[in-house]
Amino acid sequence: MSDVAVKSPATGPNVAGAMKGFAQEIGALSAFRLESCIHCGICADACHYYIATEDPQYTPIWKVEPFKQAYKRETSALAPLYRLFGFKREVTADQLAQWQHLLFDSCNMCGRCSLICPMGIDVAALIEQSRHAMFEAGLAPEELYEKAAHQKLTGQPESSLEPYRDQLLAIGARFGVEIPLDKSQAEVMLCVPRTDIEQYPSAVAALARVMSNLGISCTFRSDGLVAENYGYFAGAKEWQRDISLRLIDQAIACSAKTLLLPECGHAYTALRWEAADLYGKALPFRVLSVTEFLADELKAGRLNLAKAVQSKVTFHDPCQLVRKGGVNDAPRELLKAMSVELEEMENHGGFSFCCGGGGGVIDIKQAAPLRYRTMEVKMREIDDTGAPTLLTSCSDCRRTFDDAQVHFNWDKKPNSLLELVASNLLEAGTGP
Amino acid sequence: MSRLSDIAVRIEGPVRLGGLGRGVAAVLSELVGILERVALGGETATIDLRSLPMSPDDRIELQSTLGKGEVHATLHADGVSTLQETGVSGVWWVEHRDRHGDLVAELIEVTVIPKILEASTEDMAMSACELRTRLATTHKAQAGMDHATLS
Amino acid sequence: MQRSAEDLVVGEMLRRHGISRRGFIKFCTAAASAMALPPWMGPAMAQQLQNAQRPSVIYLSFQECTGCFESFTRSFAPTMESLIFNVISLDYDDTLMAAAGDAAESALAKAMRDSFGKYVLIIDGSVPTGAGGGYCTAGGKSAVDTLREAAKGAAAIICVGTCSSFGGIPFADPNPTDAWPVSSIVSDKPIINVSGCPPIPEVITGTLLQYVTTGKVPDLDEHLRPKAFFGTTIHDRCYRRPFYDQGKFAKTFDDEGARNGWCLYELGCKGPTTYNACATTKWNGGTSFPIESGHGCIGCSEPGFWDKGSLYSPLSATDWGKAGESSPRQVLELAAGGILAGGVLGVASAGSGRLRQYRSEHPLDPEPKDS
Amino acid sequence: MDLLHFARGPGLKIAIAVFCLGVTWRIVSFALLRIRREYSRPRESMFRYLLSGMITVGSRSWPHREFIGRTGAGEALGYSYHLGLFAVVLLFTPHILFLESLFGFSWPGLPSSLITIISVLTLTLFLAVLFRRVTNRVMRLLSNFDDYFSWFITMLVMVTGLAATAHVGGPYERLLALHILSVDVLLMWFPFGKLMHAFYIFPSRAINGALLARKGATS
Repeated sequence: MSDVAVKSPATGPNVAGAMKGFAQEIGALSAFRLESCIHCGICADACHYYIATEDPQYTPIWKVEPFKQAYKRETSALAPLYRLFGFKREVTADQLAQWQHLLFDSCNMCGRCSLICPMGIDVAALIEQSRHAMFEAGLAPEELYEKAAHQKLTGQPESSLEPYRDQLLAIGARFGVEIPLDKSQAEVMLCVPRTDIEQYPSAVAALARVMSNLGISCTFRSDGLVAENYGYFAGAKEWQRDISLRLIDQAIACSAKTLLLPECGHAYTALRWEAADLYGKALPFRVLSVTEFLADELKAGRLNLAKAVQSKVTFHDPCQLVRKGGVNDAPRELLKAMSVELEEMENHGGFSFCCGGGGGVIDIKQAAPLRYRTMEVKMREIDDTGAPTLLTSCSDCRRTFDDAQVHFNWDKKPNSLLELVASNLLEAGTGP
Repeated sequence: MSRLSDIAVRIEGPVRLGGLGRGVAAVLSELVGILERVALGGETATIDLRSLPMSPDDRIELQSTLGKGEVHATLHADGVSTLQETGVSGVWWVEHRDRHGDLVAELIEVTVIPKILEASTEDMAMSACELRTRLATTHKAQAGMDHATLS
Repeated sequence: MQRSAEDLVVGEMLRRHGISRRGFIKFCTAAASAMALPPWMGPAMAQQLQNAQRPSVIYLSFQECTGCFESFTRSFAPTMESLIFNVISLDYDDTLMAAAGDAAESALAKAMRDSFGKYVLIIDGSVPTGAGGGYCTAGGKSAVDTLREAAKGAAAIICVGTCSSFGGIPFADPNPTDAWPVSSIVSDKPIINVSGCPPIPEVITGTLLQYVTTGKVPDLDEHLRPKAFFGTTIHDRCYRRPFYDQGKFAKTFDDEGARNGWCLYELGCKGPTTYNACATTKWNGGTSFPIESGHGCIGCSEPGFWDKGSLYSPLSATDWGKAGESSPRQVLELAAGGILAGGVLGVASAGSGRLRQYRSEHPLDPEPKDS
Repeated sequence: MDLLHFARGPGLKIAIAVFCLGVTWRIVSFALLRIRREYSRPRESMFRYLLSGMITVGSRSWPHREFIGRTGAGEALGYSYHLGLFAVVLLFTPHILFLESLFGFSWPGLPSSLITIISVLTLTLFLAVLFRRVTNRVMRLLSNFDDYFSWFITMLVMVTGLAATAHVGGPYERLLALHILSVDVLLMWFPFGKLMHAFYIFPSRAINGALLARKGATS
């Protein structure tokens, strides 16, 4: 797919494109998921958008309704009958345009609905595929579309005054840590969320500090710095592949055995789980999130942590990392190693509520009012724990909480688990 | 073995309600209603036992519950019929048998006296007629005899 | 048979035969009981009959086995003799009458002529129409012609037995004589069907008695059967019904359940779909009925009973059976056929889906090169 | 040929054939679509994640603790009428005899009076289900002809069945004929609507559960 082939959001929905995208995507698994729905509506009760608003249109499976309709009309066994008798109408441009709000503004692709469905349908997987089709229709939200296009072309979602490479070195100088950059060979290749570069430089420094403490050979690569993948958010499947390829190529170039992802949830989904499929073969290195990497090092005895100052914290589980990614125990093991008392929220681990910013929603301006309503659900759970400190391990979640802190004038500020680890490091071999 | 009762069959009785078969209890409560009505001068009534789905056990149970009363009438008309007043006053157990002695009707009548026992006025009129004729012929014969004696 | 007392009313006839009024009331009470009429109807009927004239009855037998007539003769209440001697004038019946040949035929002609428009016509047996009616003839006339002629002067027709009512066994597949029930041939006369193979004796005499006493066709069901006898199913009135409700079923004819008198549903009892008075009137003067003797009802009073599958397969079971074909095997064949056809459709559907996918991914290729 | 004869003779044969055809058609139509290979490294061994898939088949039968508060009652309602239906379909002696005549084997049944109680309860639950579908805003939004027709035809089977056993509303054989006829219609409708979930539910849970477990994700 070339850039020219994709319609810009400005020119209105392209139904044929959407359907083509969907037809391409539909395989036996998704078809089975679409076939299985019994319209019980139970998925609504897992979704924080529905819980916050009680508005039935936010029922997760309703968000893929046009594509269910298209599947039944075009691909399913009964498609000829549906077409012959007109039981299922053709999806219209208006309908698709209306669904933009449901597929982007009001869905974080957090996957909580996939856990409640009594038919076992992975609703989140369907939504991701529907986003692909929406992108083909030219219906990706402008913010996501532009960032994705920019990142595909330049490697950065947005242009910056100084290149990220330079900013990275400046952060190293400011925090007094060495930033390993563009080594030709390294065990571990590092990357960084541009959110951290711009908003949370301390997190970048923490990553560098932890790596140097562990003494593992590692490097950032100028041509594959950014961990985020706006292609994933926008539903631009091929752009997502191209963006992932930058990191994959660089990891191969420096013969890395591990591609270490920073605290960034969707980067984990994009690279840990989806990159190889888009690449078309298995990746020649492993992909780990820094959280699970540190937990592994801890278990291996290579990482030694001191008792932390914080007494009580609560931990926000990033959906992509924990619920959808399986990194559930790692953050808790790290906290335990630092003797931090963890007050769990009512819904935690795999059942945690999304912060409301995932799936690119934090970047969609028109989604903000609705996002604040869902944030109230999350804030209530956090406040109910009574813990004064909120920790998380995803910079997008952190950004969302910070945004809420300003909006609600909330008394909690999110902190990074990685930073907490970095500030409680013992020198190798000293032991607690 | 000529009759059903000669064949050894064990019949498990139907569900019992407080010691009484369901059918028996129904008949008894119907009887109570009819009795109260007839006692106040209301219309008499008859229950055809054949129309009720009752097991032989039920029938025996009903009969023993009602008991035997003071009056027992036997009717010899085209076979023998028995009319037995039960222990319940005004409730009659009526069995009609044909000439072969087979039961052709079995009824419970609730009445002062079963209608069939009453002589019909038409028959009485006819009997009176016959009696008069017989009397007349005997008179004649008597008269003739007297005459003969006198003469 | 002579019409020796054609001018006498019934009451006078009775007196001549030495039957008292009480005896007659008793006779009518028994008849009412047998007919499951309200008990007060017996004395009322007696009252009415006293002053009625005896109607003429003509009994014709067609394609039949005489079982129905045998049953007729075994009626306890009223007995056939008492009917014939007291209530009706049976003017033609080829089984009973002493006359034969021309004498019999002329008796029939005379009866039809003398009571034209008034006589009750009883038909026993189905009416074969194949071979120009040649499968059943008497005196050179086919049954179908005799029926048409006799029906002209009939006040009403009573069909005794399942053959004349519904065609019965001669009518069963493959119906070699092209036999039909009376109602398929005569349509302009009131018809009362007294079905059963044979019908219950008391139901035959009772229906006849009821018709001649009231002169009216009784309440009939959709198969033209008197509701008084055919109003409820065997199952409804069965003394084994409590076991059905409790779910206690005999599984074979000699198991513990059978000895305990449990429900015979599983052994193919057709009681639930059979309308007849067997469970109440019973047979042999109220002695018993098939279910009481341990055998399920075979549904003989229902139309087409012979063609409704095995007498021993349960009612709720399918009735696909022709000899030697088991249902499971047929199910397997049907399923295999369905699966095969569904598989072809499915492969076609999935194939077209994949083709579309291929086309959209390779827009420049005119034809797919691999699958 | 009377109605009963048709319903359980040719009618049933057609229904069984259509049922098998439709079910196969629908399943094959999507099962033969492309299945993309997964190239990412699984977190768990294949044995472990396939096992997790199997476990999901059972565990998804009841909501996770976190969801019970919001969905427990609704799911309980759903499952309980299903249980009632299974009890009535599989444990009523006439039904067992019917199935035996089709498949050649049988099993013991429950007393008919107990079945009657269960079916009346199930019927009540079924009405509640419709009430819920109509009054619950989410369900009303999602519902289409399929949902209501599938409800209707199942209800019809239940009502005619109950009427036949209770002898209400007509002669037994006509009610029985209508009952079997409605089963025929249900069998023929089955592959064309949501009733197919009977075939989908366990494989769907297993496959999605296994795919989630492959990533170590919550399932």
